[in-house]
Amino acid sequence: MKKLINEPEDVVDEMLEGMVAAHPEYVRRLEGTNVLVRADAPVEGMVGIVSGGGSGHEPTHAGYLGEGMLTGAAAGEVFTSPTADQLQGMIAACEGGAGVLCVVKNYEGDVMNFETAIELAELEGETDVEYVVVDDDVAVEDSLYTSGRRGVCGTILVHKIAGAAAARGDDLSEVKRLAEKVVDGVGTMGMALTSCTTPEKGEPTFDLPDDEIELGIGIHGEPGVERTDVMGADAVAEHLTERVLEDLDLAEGARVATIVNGMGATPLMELYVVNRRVQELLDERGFDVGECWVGDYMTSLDMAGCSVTVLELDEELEELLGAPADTPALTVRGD
Amino acid sequence: MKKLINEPEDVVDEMLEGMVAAHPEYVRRLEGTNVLVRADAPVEGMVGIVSGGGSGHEPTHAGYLGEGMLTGAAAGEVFTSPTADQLQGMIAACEGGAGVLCVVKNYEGDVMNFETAIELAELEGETDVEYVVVDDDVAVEDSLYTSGRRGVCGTILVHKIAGAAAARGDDLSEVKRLAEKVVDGVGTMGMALTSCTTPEKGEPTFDLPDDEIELGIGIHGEPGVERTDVMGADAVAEHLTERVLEDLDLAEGARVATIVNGMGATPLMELYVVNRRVQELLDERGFDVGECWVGDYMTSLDMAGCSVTVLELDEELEELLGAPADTPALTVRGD
Amino acid sequence: MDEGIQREALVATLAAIADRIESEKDHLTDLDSAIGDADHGANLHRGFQAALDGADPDDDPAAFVKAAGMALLSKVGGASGPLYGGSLAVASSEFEEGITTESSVAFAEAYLEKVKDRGGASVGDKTMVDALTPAVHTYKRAIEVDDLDPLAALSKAVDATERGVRFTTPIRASKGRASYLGWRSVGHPDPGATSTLYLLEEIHDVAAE
Amino acid sequence: MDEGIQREALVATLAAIADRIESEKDHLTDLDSAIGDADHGANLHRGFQAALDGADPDDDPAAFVKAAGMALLSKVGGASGPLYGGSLAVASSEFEEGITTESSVAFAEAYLEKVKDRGGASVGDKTMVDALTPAVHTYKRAIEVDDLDPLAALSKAVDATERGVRFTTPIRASKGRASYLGWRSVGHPDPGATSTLYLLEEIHDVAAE
Ligand SMILES: Nc1ncnc2c1ncn2[C@@H]1O[C@H](COP(=O)(O)OP(=O)(O)O)[C@@H](O)[C@H]1O
Ligand SMILES: Nc1ncnc2c1ncn2[C@@H]1O[C@H](COP(=O)(O)OP(=O)(O)O)[C@@H](O)[C@H]1O
Ligand SMILES: [Mg+2]
Ligand SMILES: [Mg+2]
Ligand SMILES: [Mg+2]
Ligand SMILES: [Mg+2]
Repeated sequence: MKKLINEPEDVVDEMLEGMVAAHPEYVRRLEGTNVLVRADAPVEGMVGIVSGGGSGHEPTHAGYLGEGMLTGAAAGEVFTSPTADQLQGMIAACEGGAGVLCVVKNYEGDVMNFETAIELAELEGETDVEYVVVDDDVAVEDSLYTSGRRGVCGTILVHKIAGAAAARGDDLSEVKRLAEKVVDGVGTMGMALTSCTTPEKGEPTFDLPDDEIELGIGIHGEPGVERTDVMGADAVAEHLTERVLEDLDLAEGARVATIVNGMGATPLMELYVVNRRVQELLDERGFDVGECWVGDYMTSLDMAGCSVTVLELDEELEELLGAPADTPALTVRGD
Repeated sequence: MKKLINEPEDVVDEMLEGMVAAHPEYVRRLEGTNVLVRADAPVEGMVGIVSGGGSGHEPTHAGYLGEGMLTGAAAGEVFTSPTADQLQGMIAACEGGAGVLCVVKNYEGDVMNFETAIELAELEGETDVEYVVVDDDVAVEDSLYTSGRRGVCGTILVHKIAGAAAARGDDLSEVKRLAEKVVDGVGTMGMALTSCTTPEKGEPTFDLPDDEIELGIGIHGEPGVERTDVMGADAVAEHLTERVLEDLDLAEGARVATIVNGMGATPLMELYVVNRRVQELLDERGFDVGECWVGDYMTSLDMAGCSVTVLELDEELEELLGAPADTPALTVRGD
Repeated sequence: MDEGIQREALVATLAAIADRIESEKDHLTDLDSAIGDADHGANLHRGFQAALDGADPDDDPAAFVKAAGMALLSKVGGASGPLYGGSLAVASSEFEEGITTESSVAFAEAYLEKVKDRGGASVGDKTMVDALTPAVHTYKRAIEVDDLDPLAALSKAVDATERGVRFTTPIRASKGRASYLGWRSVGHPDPGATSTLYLLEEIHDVAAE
Repeated sequence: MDEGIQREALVATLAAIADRIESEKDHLTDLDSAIGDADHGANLHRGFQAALDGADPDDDPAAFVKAAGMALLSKVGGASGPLYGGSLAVASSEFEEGITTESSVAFAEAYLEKVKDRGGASVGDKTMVDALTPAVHTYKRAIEVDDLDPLAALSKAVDATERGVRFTTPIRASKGRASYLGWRSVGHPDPGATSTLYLLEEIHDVAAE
């Protein structure tokens, strides 16, 4: 394994330093923690939108700190949920008098640590803390036999829409309602050409022969739900999109937003090749694409592969998705 | 080799289709060519800013089409300069009555094809066409014994600044003067952890053992100028930054812009780790960093590695760098 | 047991666990690579190292165990952080009157209860609960029904835990990251169950000295 | 040579070149991987295929060669596109009065001139110029000084070209992408010189038939 790092155990700390050095006008670090918050946090009178999770998904989460998106972002160790005490510190730092909404990806670690943090926050008198759990990964059945669907790239859309709602002055219950609407209407399916390699382990998390790919992969180097022979980009695009559409079961002619997301080591060229077929397919099915994002939004270290996300839009969601945002990783001019 | 493509010979065409499908409000394709132009090109009364080169460097070039940056972008085959006839078509389509500036990266193929295109354009009566040649790669000596320094990531800064000057209404000679000022004041040095693999060849362009890296790599999978043992991120950051600073020979306390650029398969996490040390170093040397970009701006397919770019700023350059831009790959709100 | 000796035993146990986790770190991570995300070894290592570094030998038993739990809670992260750390912190209150045979049973039960509560897993979901449940049930029966002394009871509990770990291999996961794999999770032991066994082995071995 | 036969010969030559480039495509790309960017084979293959597809057997020689050059110019890209294509297109005018022994010498000289002009390379820079220069010089001398017939002259030119290609191996590149490698370019033959040899070999072989 070759990586541009120093010591594996310093990677999260040094990455955060590098982010603050790059974007001092957007972010600052809560001293002694791995939490970054907006440079101007807490924002007086605005609902704070906070998120967090394991590192290794950059630009998620801290890349989305700024006007119109996140107020706080906690970075855990690589692929490991942040600890409850740090989450609690983040919540306190983002409380501007209108409450805080936590956007949690559905992993037991994330949920348990956020729940513990909220309990701790309540003990300190912070009572206006709500959370939503994003579980957009359609690869995983939501049944008694799983811990529910995973939260993956659809989370970015929750950040965007909840962030825009908070920015225009919506109150906590309204922001939460909108965030939940996104959670309800979004689906994602991913695939990998290669495994990723965590700095700690230094070897690929799973072995994938040169003629096989993994379908239904998550964002933590977990093996996928199915291994198949290599397919072309069109076949991959079809498989992923079909699975998401099946799950969402949209009305005819529905208006949607899409993300073709790279896993970290996928050339943008390839993402556009995939997007070509995704858009063709949506068009064939008569769906109307309002927003179309292509790039690295929710990555998995150096994994090669992609995911396809579809969100059902209505007027209020589309307005918020197109509203201004100014963050290191996503800027929307919104005019 | 596993890639998200269909047939290797279709990859450029399908990528361009995928880009147009993603960003119809920004770009359109000149029929029958691999040229994309701004959706509203030619822009009446504005100097057209066009560029182009081999594909495989995405988001370069077409990702920078839009307000405040490029008017036209020609895509060659992977790592192969576009042909002269396509370049000529692009120049014609971007001529809005105020002339056209071609931003050419210094490769013999690019320069010869652009020169041929300009000759062809002049034959058609288009006489207001100028070009600048970007050669920011400090790894390559500029001597009688090389074909000059290569054009690499610094090119993005030329696009940004020339594009902003054109957008505010500067005339062709003024836009060219500013572009040349950037060319004079910018330096870049890159390195690779791995080779890249072109779709056509399907195998890494060069072999790089697990314990070695290449310094002074270009963006075409050309072997670098030196091979050394693996180094940590800090050592890499120091080596690249020192080499650039040596070359630029800036005045004490100079104000600069920096880019820590990923080669395509480098996790953003690692780029921030590198940026941490780059900024520390510039700070130690007493330089004042006005703009700091971290991300994938000029890539080399699926190569893992990075480059460091430094541009000397003065008031007019800094103003143009911070001016509004609205493109698929780079948005600056500019307020 | 006199208080001074109890305190020494607690420090020794924590040190033994931290040591054991260090030497099993790569193995635990390998297990987590197969059906999880390859961090269980690193997570626990970071946590127990911090717990050991922060341990105050002058604490009374309840405070000592609670401090260890809080250290895990703030250093481990992931799913195992709140499970190991939070449960230790809560169950530690059973030691407020000191460590006795009875309070050790109460502690074990409270710990299991909190793990199940926080994580929502039951036996058969292929988690640490599958290792903990036979451990706690066997310990309680050995003491309360068979009248064994704590060390003998612990020894039986370790055997029972081992069977619990082995039981996790042939079943499909319904909780934790491994559940995403569906049927592909069958055939691999659960990392958290395995680390639970290591903890119990160390507790037993220190007690035996 | 009568005009019909000349036309047939031109078509046959273009076909033979396109064929040869196809079978050497991977080899040329390998050469370009070592000191360039791994596309020379694909570039030329794309270009000559297009030239062949677009060839009109009814064209007169000048038009035929010019069309081939324009096809290369608009399909090859890279450095070799303007060099091969542009130079062919320009030099084709020497055939306006038909292909004769004299016009073939003039064509060869004009072609070399344009390559040097467009690319700015001289002998010893480790480019196709190193293959072309001995080829053209030898051809001209064989015809004008030694009074050999064109086929015998061509045969000598092929030998000379081969020596030119071999000459590129031990020298350091000063032009083209290979120049970025500095001393590391020593020890590898130049791809464009090599493809130039293939072209000349095919021209010779078709002429010999
Ligand atoms: N809901 C749960 N209930 C009980 N134990 C669980 C639960 N989820 C996960 N675990 C345990 O946690 C272990 C994984 O811990 P770890 O790898 O540190 O965290 P993460 O899964 O967040 O990466 C699993 O092997 C399992 O024993
Ligand atoms: N300035 C030049 N003058 C003459 N020949 C050149 C020059 N630059 C490159 N070449 C030739 O072009 C060849 C490379 O062609 P090709 O790989 O198709 O283009 P590119 O270098 O743009 O990828 C080199 O091997 C060399 O023979
Ligand atoms: Mg984890
Ligand atoms: Mg090339
Ligand atoms: Mg884990
Ligand atoms: Mg080449």
